[in-house]
Amino acid sequence: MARRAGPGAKGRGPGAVAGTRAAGDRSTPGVARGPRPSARLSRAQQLDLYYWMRLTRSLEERLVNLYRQTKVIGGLFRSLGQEADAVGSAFALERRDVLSPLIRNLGSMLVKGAKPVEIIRQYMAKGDSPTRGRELNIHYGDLDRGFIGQISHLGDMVPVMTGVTLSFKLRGEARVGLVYVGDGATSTGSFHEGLNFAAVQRCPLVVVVENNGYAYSTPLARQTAVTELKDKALAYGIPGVRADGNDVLAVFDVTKEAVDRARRGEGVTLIELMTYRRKGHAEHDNQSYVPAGEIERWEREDDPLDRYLRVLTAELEFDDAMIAAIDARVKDEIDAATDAAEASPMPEPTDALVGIYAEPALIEPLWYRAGVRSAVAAHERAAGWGTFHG
Amino acid sequence: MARRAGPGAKGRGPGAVAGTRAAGDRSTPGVARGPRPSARLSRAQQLDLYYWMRLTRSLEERLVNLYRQTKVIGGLFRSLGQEADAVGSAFALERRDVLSPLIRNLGSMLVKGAKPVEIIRQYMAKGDSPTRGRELNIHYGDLDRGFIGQISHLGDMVPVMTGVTLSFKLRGEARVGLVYVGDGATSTGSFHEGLNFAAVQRCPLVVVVENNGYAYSTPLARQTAVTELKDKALAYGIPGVRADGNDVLAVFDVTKEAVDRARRGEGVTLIELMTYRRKGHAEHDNQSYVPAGEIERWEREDDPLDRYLRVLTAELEFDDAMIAAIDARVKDEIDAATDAAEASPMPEPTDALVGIYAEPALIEPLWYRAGVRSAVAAHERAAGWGTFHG
Amino acid sequence: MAETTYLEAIRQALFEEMERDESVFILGEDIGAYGGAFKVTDGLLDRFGESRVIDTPISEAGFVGAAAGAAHMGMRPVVEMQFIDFISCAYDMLTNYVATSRYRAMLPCPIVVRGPSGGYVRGGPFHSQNPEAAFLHTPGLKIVYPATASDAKGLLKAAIRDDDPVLFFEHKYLYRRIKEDLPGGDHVVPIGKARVAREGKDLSIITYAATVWKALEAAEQLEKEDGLSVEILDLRSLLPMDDAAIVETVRKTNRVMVVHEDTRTGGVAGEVAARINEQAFEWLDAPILRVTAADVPLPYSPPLEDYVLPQTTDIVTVARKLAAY
Amino acid sequence: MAETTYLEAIRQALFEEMERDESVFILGEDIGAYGGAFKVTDGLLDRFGESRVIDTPISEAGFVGAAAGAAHMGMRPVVEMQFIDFISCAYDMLTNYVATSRYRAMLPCPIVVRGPSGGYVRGGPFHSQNPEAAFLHTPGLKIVYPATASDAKGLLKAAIRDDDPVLFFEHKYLYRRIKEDLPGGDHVVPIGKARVAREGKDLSIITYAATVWKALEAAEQLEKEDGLSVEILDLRSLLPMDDAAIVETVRKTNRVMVVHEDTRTGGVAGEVAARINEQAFEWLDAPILRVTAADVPLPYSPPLEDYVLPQTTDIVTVARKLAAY
Ligand SMILES: Cc1ncc(C[n+]2csc(CCOP(=O)(O)OP(=O)(O)O)c2C)c(N)n1
Ligand SMILES: Cc1ncc(C[n+]2csc(CCOP(=O)(O)OP(=O)(O)O)c2C)c(N)n1
Ligand SMILES: [Mg+2]
Ligand SMILES: [Mg+2]
Repeated sequence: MARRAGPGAKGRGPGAVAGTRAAGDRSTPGVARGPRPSARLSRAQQLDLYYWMRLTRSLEERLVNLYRQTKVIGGLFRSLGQEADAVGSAFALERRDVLSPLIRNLGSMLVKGAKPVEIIRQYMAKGDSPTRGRELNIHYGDLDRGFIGQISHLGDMVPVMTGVTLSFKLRGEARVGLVYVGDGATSTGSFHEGLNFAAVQRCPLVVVVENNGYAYSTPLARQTAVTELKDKALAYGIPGVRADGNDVLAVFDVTKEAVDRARRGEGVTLIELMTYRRKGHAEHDNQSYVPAGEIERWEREDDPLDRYLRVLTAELEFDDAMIAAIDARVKDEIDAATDAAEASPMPEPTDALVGIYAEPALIEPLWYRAGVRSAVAAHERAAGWGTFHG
Repeated sequence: MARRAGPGAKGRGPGAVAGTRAAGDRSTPGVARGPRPSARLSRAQQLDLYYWMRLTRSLEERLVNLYRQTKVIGGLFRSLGQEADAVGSAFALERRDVLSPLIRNLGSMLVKGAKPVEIIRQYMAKGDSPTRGRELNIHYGDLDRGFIGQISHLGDMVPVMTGVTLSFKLRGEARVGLVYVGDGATSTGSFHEGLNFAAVQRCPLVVVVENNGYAYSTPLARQTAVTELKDKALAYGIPGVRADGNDVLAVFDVTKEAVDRARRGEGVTLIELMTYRRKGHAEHDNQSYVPAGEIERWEREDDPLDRYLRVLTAELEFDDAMIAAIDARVKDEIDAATDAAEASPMPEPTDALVGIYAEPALIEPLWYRAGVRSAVAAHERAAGWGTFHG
Repeated sequence: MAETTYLEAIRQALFEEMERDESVFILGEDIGAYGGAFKVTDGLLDRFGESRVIDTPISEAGFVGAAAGAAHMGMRPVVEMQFIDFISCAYDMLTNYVATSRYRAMLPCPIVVRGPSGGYVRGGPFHSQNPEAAFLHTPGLKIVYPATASDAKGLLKAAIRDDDPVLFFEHKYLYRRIKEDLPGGDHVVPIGKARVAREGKDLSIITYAATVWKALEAAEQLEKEDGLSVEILDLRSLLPMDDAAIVETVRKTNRVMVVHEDTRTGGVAGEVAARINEQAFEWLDAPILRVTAADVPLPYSPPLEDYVLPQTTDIVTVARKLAAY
Repeated sequence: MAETTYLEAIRQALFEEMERDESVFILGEDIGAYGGAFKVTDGLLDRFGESRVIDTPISEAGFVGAAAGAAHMGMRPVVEMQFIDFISCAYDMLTNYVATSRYRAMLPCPIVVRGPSGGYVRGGPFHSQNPEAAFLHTPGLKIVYPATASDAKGLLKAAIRDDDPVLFFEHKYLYRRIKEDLPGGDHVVPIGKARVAREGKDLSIITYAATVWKALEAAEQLEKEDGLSVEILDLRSLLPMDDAAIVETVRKTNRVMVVHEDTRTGGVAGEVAARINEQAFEWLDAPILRVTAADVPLPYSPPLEDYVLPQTTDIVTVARKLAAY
């Protein structure tokens, strides 16, 4: 099956990376040769990839509306332009596999079974959100569906996923783990310690480094002196590969090969996915630090949905009606999810004291807190309400 | 000038590394070509190298005696077989440069001006030791002489030396920093964070990884999946080079080139020095985990003093009397140092409360501590006294 | 003079100290072109350039360690934590390396580590922390946590000039919510001295940071509704702690409440209670009571956060009990 | 039955729990062939093999995080810190990830982190630490610190079976210095219960770990020389803390001293003092007094270490003051 890289450009520009590329002869990628895994996708699966990307984008757009209506509490984080990276990689996992998403992996979570209503409830801090209002945005997990929620401290999920996959290895289970890391988070000690330990133990772990050019406002060159993050693999004795993160099929291919390798017991692979963060770090960030025209160029020339749509229609010969049907389904689902989330109650205040330890509960309510309900009711809303810059 | 690698052997055996070797074509060592720096050493300097190595070894042997007499308090750490690595690298620095030693860098400290009497006082916990009895063994520093004392937490000196050398860069001083790291300590988050930051900032820093085969009892293969630690450099966009750590001239050469490079403003170099820890982690460690014959082989075939002695006599044509004179001088110095240290007083107990903050002192003596002198005097000596396993 | 916010006061202190002493430089994530997550360092890059305003990789232990190394060499680094919650990543470096440096090695380590702290802002468990108790236990560090714009400026200037490492916690809820006329000139507030935020005689509230304002609100209400005269002591410095001021207020009112936003167990209030016990036990007419957050990670949703954090009504309730004791 | 050392009691607990439950595995530095720096895991590799006795790279945050991940998947990892001083390198992972896991994500994280702690052994500032106060402040963790061989075994077994993360501090001074006949059978000591180490009626010493033995020595002396009857409460569990037992001893003797080896400011004694204040103020006939280490990093040289750490004579001195109050 033919596949195209994004329109050519140089340096940080769009499409700098064409398809996948091995880390050079010093590291043995161990990636199986032969037909690309994506060539074996069914037509239904080919459409699924589009569905997940569209759902990701539209759901975030809905969240923007809710944010503007101040119904989202706290910051709003977008993955605009990175949907292919999240969706294509998660799509390479099996149901029993486990992934740990980052703030820009809404798409990965959806593929893994997260529901739009859960996401909206999380953002609205509702009492029936997956974390019962305790954690924000997409910080949640569900082991049954195979995803573990991150904490804010960057890098920490790498050791955790090392342990998850170590347990697979110790118990002889043919399961794989996948952990996402931003370009910025590769600088953390946790990334280093976790990856090194996983490599020594040959854990069935895939580490996806999402190189979207920035860590908040900090460009890659101020984050690290390497130019290709896949080269970080060389310090751990594992293969490092790089792929075009805005080409969903290329992402699927490179991830699937690494997942298969892990499942075969051959250990850790580091994948660098080249993409671009078209929105700011969070909704409040005005991106003043971005060179003029850069965002527009990526939008115009290297949007992952546009690119995949072209593949679907021009190469795979899906017709417009099939695409339109998906778009409509996505809209309906998000509408329903929004309605359900808006109707959800806020948490009961005293639920805050439940579940810090296993039963029996060890936390006693504060003794002077008889009148707390009214205290909460009367509490003035902070001026920064809804505009917290997280 | 001719120089020989240790007698050939394979794998972890002695002499696996012949001279220096660049990290492969992926990293550009940036090492200046031309005559080796050691070719420019004066005859006095050639003898100095021997003096420092001999002083290191003999001083440690004296400490072993004192340890057996239970005059050393706490553990005793040896650098037997690693003297060339410590001495040769420190010898490449200038006076105004700063290094941060590890527990096996007694030789580096001596080159930088540490005095045997200070070392013995430290080990004996004397009140006039450089840390006034506060810190143990060779954990001390002196900025005037250009060395900074480590703390026990491995890896932490890398960020600290990043900051030291960052200050050189910010102030435009042509000074260089050198930090030692064990093979085991490369696994720490601090190593990663410090090195990455130094590389981005192009700090004038040389990182010497002493690969002595073990971290305590843990062999390299359980520490990291890379086989050559110089490859860790590839994750930081800096040159990584490897050299025979038991060849003092090779060590000097590779370090000098990296130091010159740093001084020219070309940034960080990582040097892997291949050596071998012939004694246990500390004196109490019986090395039961070491394969039979390994230690003896290194001792027989690849002792850094023996090797350099052969160079001095066979190639550089120093006569035996000149060597014997140095040996005698070393013995005299150590005897005098021992006498002075033994005569030193233990610290005054209340000195423990001085100097936690700058003046004025903020720590009040414990109010009930009137009778403390007698408390100290009467204090039973713990059974483990002198056998503390650090 | 125009009123200055708490945030702007901090910015001014940085600016003035960098003007005054060229060994002062700042480092942290996104503090340069972006001006920091909360814009505390806005404009500093333009004024002082890239070598004194350094954007770091995401590596808190790395850049705190680097600050320490630079400080040894005579520099005066000021480190920004993007949120103070991330100071935990530098815990080892701060407690083992930085704090012990002078004592074990006679090596001064004058760094300042500062950053946005505290809750009441719907930040969730990892953008709302109050880390003071974690470091209170570390001899060699100093800790300040100002409640007013004037103290924020004056204490930061003192921290930068201090010859020892100072943790400087800024309450992000206060950043833009409070403002005042700042004293002119070289306004430096000495570290180690508490401040009487309100005079009173019936009972004392010992507190610091954002809860100073909750205490002030409660005091107003208690005065109006109960005729109670409440004294409020704003500690400002937690390490060293101003024992003399604590003892003085206890002797004056004989009834004490310690209020802090941080969780209860192992928090600063325990230390205050122990000190009062040791130094003014005979002057106590009632037990020392603590009003604090409940012992859970701070949850995100407003009803939960409001429930967990100490509120003005809690202070009022406890003050009434204390007065009636 | 032969007497068992504190160290051997810990080894037995590990051995028995690994026999009982195959999801229990251990990881840490040099714990395999070498058997650990103090030989606590000696023989476990031979019995349980490399997949259940895992030598780790030097990366405390890495392997604590890995333990957490494995725990999520149903394993029961026990992490050894070579010295507990290095737990500071995993501070972020423990306080932010591990401790909050159940609360924020309903994800159990049953790990045990254990290691040699404490001073009196000429270990210097980085091989003598008592890290309990640094974690007391973290809801979601449990903390135990046994003083006897029997408690060491029983509490470690309880910790491994606990569904929440437990920090298990072992006092290295006690490793080979104390021994006793251990109870037979499946000896489990519940977490959260203090132990009366000595009954008395004139005053109470609340303490834990190595200073339990100093307190016992002092009590003997006070009985002999002063005719004082001293009660000693060994907390054993610091989080949760046994308030009921604390209140009971205060009500009985009305005079309390809190003794710990750790430094004073921000230490556990402050928390105990605050709790007594809140729950038994009326029963106090004297101020609660603290006997602790002085607020400095623990120095290495014997006269210095002896001066900084609490000694039996200090306890005697303070007990006399308290009795005479
Ligand atoms: C340890 C730590 N330090 C700082 C932060 C604050 N922070 C949140 S996101 C971010 C930038 C992350 O950049 P990157 O890893 O590239 O991920 P991206 O947002 O680009 O996907 C920073 C610095 C954090 N969350 N954790
Ligand atoms: C952060 C940290 N973890 C654990 C230790 C305990 N420890 C002291 S030395 C050592 C082994 C060090 O090995 P390596 O880095 O190879 O240095 P070498 O002793 O071989 O020179 C260990 C694990 C420590 N000092 N610091
Ligand atoms: Mg990024
Ligand atoms: Mg080694």
